Amino acid sequence: MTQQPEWEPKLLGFLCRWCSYAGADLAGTSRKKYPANIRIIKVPCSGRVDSLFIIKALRLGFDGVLVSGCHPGDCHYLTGNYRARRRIAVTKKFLEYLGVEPERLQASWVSASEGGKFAEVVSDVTDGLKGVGPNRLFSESKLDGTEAKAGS
Amino acid sequence: MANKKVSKKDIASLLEQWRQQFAVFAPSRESGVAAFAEWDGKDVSFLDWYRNTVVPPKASFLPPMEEMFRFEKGTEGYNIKPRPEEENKRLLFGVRPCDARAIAIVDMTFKDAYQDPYYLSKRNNTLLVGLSCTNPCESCFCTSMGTGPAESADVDLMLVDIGDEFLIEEVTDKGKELTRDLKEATEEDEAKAEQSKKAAYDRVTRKLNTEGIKDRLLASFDDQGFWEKTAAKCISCGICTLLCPTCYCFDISDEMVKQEGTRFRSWDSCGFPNYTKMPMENPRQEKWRRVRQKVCHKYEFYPMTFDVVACTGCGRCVRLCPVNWDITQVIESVPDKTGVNK
Amino acid sequence: MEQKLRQEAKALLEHKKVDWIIGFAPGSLKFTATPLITNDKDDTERLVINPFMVNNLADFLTGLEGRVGIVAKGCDSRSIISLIQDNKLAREDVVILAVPCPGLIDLAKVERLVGKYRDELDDISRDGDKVTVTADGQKKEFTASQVLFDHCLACELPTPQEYDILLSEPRPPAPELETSGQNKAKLKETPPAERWRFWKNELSRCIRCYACRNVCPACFCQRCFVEETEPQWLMPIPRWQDNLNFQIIRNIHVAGRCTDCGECERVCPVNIPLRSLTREMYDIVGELFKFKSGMDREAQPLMVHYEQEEAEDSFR
Amino acid sequence: MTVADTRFFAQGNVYLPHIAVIEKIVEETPGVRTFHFNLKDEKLREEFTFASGQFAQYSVLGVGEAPFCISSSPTRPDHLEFAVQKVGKVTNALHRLGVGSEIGFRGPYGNSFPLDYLKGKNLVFVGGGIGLAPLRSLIWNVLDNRDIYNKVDIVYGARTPVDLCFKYDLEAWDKDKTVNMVTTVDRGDDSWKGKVGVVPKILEEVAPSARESAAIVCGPPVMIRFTFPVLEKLGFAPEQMLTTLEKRMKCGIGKCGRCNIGNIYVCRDGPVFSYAQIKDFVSSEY
Repeated sequence: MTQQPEWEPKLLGFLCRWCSYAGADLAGTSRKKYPANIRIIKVPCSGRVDSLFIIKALRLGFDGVLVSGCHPGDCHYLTGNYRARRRIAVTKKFLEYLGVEPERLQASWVSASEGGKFAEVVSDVTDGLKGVGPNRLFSESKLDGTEAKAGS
Repeated sequence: MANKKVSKKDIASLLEQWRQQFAVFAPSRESGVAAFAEWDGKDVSFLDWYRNTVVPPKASFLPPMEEMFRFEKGTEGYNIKPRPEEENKRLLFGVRPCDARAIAIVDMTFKDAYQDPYYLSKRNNTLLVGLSCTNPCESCFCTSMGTGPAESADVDLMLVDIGDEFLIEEVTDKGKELTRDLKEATEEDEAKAEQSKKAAYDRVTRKLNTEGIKDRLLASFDDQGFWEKTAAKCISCGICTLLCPTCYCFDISDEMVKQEGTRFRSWDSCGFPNYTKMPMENPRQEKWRRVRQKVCHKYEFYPMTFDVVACTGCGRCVRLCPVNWDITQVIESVPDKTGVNK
Repeated sequence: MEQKLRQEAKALLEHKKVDWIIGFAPGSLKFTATPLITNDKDDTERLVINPFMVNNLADFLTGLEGRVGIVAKGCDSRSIISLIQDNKLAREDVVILAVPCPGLIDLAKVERLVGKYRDELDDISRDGDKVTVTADGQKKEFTASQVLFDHCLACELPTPQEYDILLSEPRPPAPELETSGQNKAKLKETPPAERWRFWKNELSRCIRCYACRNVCPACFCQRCFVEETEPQWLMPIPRWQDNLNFQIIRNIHVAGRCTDCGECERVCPVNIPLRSLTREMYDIVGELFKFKSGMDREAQPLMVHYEQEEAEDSFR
Repeated sequence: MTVADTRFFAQGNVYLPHIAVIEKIVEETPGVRTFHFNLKDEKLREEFTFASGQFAQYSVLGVGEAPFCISSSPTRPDHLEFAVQKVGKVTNALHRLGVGSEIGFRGPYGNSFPLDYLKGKNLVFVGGGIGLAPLRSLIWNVLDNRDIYNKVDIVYGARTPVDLCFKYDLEAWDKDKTVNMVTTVDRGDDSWKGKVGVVPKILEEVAPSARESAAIVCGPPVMIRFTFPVLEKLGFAPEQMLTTLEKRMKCGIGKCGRCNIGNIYVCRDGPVFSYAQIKDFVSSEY
């Protein structure tokens, strides 16, 4: 599909409600500017994010996925973020091996007090996505290069 | 009808000639596995390596996945857009007699009572050009199932290998048109063909005695012990059914993206536990029931309905099974309880 | 070794030490063996040890009740240990009859080398590192490294570490040969977009027969995510997007459980190089967490355990 | 073997659904709803006819398709009805629909109750839970031509009083003097004054005579399995016992292979069978 004049990447954010979601709120209340490309899903813990959600998000056409949780040691459920770390690390490496651009799956530790870091992470990830372009991974690109809908 | 003949050297030009009117499909190994693919115009190497495809030719009529129709949710309600009819004429070159026989068996279901539009529109647009087997597999047992390596009953043309030429038997009128300008076969070619058929017939070593199998199966239908032993090593995968030329079960599923959706038809297998799963219960949850259904459908139910055993001995299920579950051993081991009144 | 196996198996059944015996019986095709699952002691006569016992029998353990005696090669025993660590199995419910495995012959490789189909070969015999294949009377010699399965060339545990009955002399692990990871290494050099297109192409052949999932001892879920309808993660149709997603998620689920027994690649009817996926996941897990599934009896399952510092670079 | 009923194919393709509009939704129990609907296409609505016992495939486009019997009677053609229990993907989607939403409808499929065989006989209806839906179509059909048939006994039960479906019908049939209406529940509660006990046991108490009569049974498989022996004990011959069976279905026309009991396809050779037809396989396949 021809590039619209200003293509905006669509980013899906899984934010853990105890730290990162609160961090995002703080970024908002303290007027921190960060790109509006992110759609946020509140999850009880970063450990709740199943790799299936990440793959399904990419399958439905999101350009990138961000999983953000509490710093190791701060997890409300003590070990949720450690499990998330193992799962995300394995998923990231495997997707890279398959040929998915690394920028498409990002993860971060953002605590409730780091509004600034949250804004910074979101803009970095969004710039990264602008670098790699729209997500055509699962589109049925026909021989003549035109894109069919993701669903077809 | 006088048979024609063509030398192996001219096969490429013959295929090229057919390519003007039909989309010609021939066996190919490009994809890493023996399968029918659109003929590229020059490669006839399959004449040497080709034994049989992994995915049977039924896939040209009942594809692993096809769109039934699309639909749109407009403001004033749904609008269903059926798919345009299949018009392009096709020609399958290299169909083995066992697969051709299997296609005839599957045709019966898709023509019985309700006509299946998707299957029949493709089936009626396709010509089948058979190729006699010269190198049957160890797992083939077609000669025990009423067909054979050179059986020409269910194809439009049958090419019989006679050394560096093929004798062409014209089976249907449509087949005749294809060979209008080919040379007539001589007496001597006919004799060579008979001799080549006999040789191929004897090379099929695996035998299966299916005499009285329908009644034996009916009698031991409730013999749970036998079926549990038979199904013990089965891992309920779909290989022996999805890749069987006489299996035709399919699943229907919908997908909707925003306001546009599609209804798909895809292959399904009675070996899968969810095949008969209902919300409250599943009559064939246990593995032995599903293995029993697979065997009985082909050797008991189909014969009861269409008076033909739904197996042509192509051997795919024997050679492709991950655990070497062998249908010929199972059929032979069905206990004969017909004497004992149930 | 076969004789000893039959006696042991018969004894186990006779003394009611086990309710089931899982082993191999002669296959119905040349150069094959077929799994034998029986509780009848006379069947133990059909038990056999041959160089073609390719199936990973651990897959049958989750489907049987009661105590089970199982013939296990190195990779099978690792799958058994992994199942025990996942609490799918109690150690006392399993009697392991250990078979030191010399590595198994990949018939597909023999076919390519000899240029004939497997049922056209007369005999395949092996003597240590020398494999002789006779076809139409001619004998052809090959070295083991030319004909063994890729995963056998990379085998780290030919003899089960943990067993109840050892059926012959233990074997040292084979030195890792570079040929074992060939096609995976080749893939890693190609640029990402091309790799993705490679997998898109390969998986457009998949017919969703689920043999790779059903043959895998690490895939033991009662209800697979593929069969979920509420929510429906994947469509049940063999479209390449859904096939590829199925393989991605399956590999993530078996991370830390897969013991690289290579069965998924062997059974795939349309020859999709699945081991290039599973072996990559096996290496990722090894690299990131120094975790070898089924090797360390005391280890915690991969995704259940964690360390304070690990995989730092994956989080910002 | 039924002949294909091709009168209502959309554009000659048996799989294409027609569009139908839901006109009314009746909440039978917390998990069961009856949908009153009509085909959107005027001409088709006039022409459409069906027989009691036939079913149809209903689609929620984008979600899926599922078979349900047409639970209204052909003698009351002003609208059509079908009852749905909320148990799976398509049924949940149906329960999310409101009045005025559109569904896909293709059919009618399968055979129907043999009305001429039932002429002049005493009829014993044995229903369980939502199994009353197919029977209901036949009961109203019979009551609208009351004089053709003899005695009518209805034994209907559900797990608890709340689970009783078509309560308004139960009351109507109770008032009808020509009908012996027996309602039971497996487990009563304090407000329940009627019989308590599973349907087969209550049927034994009612003990309808088998002479010149036919029994029509429909309910959960476990109820059907325990009702047949009771009927046999009461002297009913296998031909006198009719049932309509429920199976997983996809195509509804005998092609997709999954709804078989032995060599019989429930969708095309049924769903209405006499016990004689399915006796061989029902023990282990149903």
